[in-house]
Amino acid sequence: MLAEVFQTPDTAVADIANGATILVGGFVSAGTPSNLIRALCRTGQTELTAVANNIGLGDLLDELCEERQLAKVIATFAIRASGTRQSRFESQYRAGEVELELVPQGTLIERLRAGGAGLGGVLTKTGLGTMMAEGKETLEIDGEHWLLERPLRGDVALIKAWRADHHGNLQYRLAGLNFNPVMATAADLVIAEVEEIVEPGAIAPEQVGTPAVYVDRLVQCDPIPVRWEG
Amino acid sequence: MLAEVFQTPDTAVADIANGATILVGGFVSAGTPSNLIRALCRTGQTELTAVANNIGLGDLLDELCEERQLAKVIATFAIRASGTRQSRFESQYRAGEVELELVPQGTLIERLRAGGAGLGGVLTKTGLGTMMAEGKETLEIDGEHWLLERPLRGDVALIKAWRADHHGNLQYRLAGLNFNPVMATAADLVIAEVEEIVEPGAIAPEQVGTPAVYVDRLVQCDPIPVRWEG
Amino acid sequence: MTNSQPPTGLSRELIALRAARELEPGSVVNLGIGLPTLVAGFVEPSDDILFQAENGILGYSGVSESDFDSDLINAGGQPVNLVAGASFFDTADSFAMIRGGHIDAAILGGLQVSAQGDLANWYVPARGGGSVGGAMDLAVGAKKLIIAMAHVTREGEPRIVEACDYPLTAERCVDVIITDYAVIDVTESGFQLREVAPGISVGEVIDWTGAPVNVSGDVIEMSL
Amino acid sequence: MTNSQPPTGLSRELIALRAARELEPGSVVNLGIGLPTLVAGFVEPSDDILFQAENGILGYSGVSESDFDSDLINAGGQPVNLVAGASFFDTADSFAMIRGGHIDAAILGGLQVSAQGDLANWYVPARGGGSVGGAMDLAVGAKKLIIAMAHVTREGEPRIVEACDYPLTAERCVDVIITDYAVIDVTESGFQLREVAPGISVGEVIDWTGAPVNVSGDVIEMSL
Repeated sequence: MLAEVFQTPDTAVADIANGATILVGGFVSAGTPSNLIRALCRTGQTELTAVANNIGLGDLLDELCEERQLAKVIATFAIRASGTRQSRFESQYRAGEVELELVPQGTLIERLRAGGAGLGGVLTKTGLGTMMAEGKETLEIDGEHWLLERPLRGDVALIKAWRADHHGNLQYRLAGLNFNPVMATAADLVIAEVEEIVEPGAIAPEQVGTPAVYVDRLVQCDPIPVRWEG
Repeated sequence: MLAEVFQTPDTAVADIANGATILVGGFVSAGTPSNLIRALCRTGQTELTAVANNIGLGDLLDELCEERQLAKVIATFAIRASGTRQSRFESQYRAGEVELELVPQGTLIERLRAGGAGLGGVLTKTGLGTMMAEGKETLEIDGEHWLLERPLRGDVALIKAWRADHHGNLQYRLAGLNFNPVMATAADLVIAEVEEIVEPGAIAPEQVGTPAVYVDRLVQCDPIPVRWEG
Repeated sequence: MTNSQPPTGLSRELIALRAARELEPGSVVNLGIGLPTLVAGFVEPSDDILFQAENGILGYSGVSESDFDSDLINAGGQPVNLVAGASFFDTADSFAMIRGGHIDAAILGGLQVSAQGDLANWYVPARGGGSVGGAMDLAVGAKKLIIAMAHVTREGEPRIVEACDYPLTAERCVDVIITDYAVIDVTESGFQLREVAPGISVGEVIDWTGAPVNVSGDVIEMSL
Repeated sequence: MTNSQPPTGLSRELIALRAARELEPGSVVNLGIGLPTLVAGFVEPSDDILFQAENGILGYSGVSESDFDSDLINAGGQPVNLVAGASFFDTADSFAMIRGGHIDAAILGGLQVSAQGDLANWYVPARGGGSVGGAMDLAVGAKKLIIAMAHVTREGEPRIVEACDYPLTAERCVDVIITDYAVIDVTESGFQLREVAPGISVGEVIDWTGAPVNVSGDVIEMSL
């Protein structure tokens, strides 16, 4: 039950397999597990599917494109509005070398929540009448139409919190929560990067953002600052 | 936007209509808006539908049965396992005077969440192959079967928190959260009973359990202690 | 089943003790109301078991004997103590944890268990009404479902049966049954006797069980 | 629409200022990336407007000029300041708030708006790919949807059209359009001109709009 503490991000991600689906927490600079992303790059594993809010917008996820480790990205922001600067991801996407599944943000988080919460799908109005509804079922319930979206899970989740205790309880700061708490529920193996590891009890029970049950591995790292380049 | 502060629970609930559907937060003794429940009794309004985790198990909701104010209860615990003591609710239920819709706890909270979050329903395995599935649709998605449960909302939610600020942000203590945060999202009018009202900023942004957007009315009361009589 | 008087088996406390022994160290466990609640009193802190309560606690250590805080209760409404490293969350998050398969084991009470592992534990037809609480979600969501109950009803009727005639909690969900007479695994091929309580014979278990029980393996006496 | 050069209307800042005036005191408002972000700079603290950011903030007061904290950004990745009484939450709770109809108004950028209120704002066919972020959820969930955009494209093509030919963000969602030329309401019977920008005539608005615009009511000049 106790989370396992790894000394380096590289050892924490060493056994991620080729072809794995990886949930990556964070929203641009906030709550982004940059040390784990860089370590994942260094594993050299390929054919990965990354599920994240954004790629190539100042985040480090784009570095996975350097050596073409990504086969597919599921994200909400992946292509800049302006064409003046292209991320590596965008270049590879336009060359047909990597697949992109663009998902509305509220649908992405709810699909992940369904995957983590044992629910069979998401019934949303978001995307109805748009390209997002193509090829998907629409249900009529009591006279209203809803788009059925599938649950989404990962083999691995890479998340970032402010502090952890040795049980694996995580505490977030400011807007560092975003996708992290839900992604922590929706993967078979959850690896958390934190700035500090403290004794159980040092995080008040009311301030736990992700309960220990969800966290398998911890690694303490200085955060790598990143910034939006929208 | 600022929540309106009422001086008494009676004035806070005075305009609840006959026939209203009322979500009532709390889990037996924890986070139960007992002052608001008693004030609702004193309104004398009838034909009410109450949605709550429990009725007649040490809670005060049972007092609404004294003057037969309830037409229907939607709950997870409503009948004691032992028949030696009957609540007023149970007596009236057995006499056919009040309707009971029994709902699994995880389904009840998720139906409320769907009602508050703009989702069209809940797809769960809970209740499949049981009485709970009678008369409901079952969906097959990618070869698995799921029970479709409807969203649930209230005209009014009566909730309890530890502290509020004047914006309406609520802070909970210990296990006082339970149904309260979700119920606060799923009603047209949300009335919160709190032990203290503080200035905005006194509750740290990370410690807000229910953001101000959800709360319409506040009333400061000393909590009424109740205890399980299972 | 016979028409004679059923034998006296373990006390509720000893059933709870035996159920506690069924838990893996380091696991996350939910305890149902009633007998299962007693299990929390029979685990050692060194087992690192985290108890989850439906009402939104991970990490309580058992029922509190000290002052009652109305906001610090388990799902049975009893006051509890916390371990270091506990956490609180709302009911939606609690059942995401339960339904999503994040609970290693649940120990629930039972009224009937069938040979294919169906559970009935929330509704006594003779009484009607019923209370379901989190039982259906736990039965569906817990990775391992342990039922702790008396082997027979007060009237001497078996609770372990070919098919439940009480309304179901969930189908094909029970892994292990721990009673005052025995530990019985629910397998693909039906009930498998694993242990008998001190003073109870294999024959008595068979007699007081309402469905075939496989006794082909090593049946040992419970160590308590 | 004519083939002549489109007139010069309001600056981005003045569009944002006019959009800010459209907000009700005490309301909860989400601002899209780009031009709409500027709106936060044009509301008064006394208006008690709470800005919500998709990434999990209720109550930021605008873009921060001081130190950058990587964990304190809006949905556009910009550092923000907080008001007293702000709160943080995760993305699931943020979109429950948005999708559930708890946001009084959203101000989003637009590429095209149709006469029945369809919005296209996430995908430029000529560029392909696109980024959707929270736009579709906001378009569906906000109680009032205000689109702040340039009245015509850089090439002089109307953005306010009979039917969108860009991929939609959502159908029948737009309530008001605020451009460098005009304030136009989207009504049951199509576009209704409410205000023109200083220096822009009613005729010019009609000329540079790609669908009929009703001017039957009192059309006034924007007060800025």
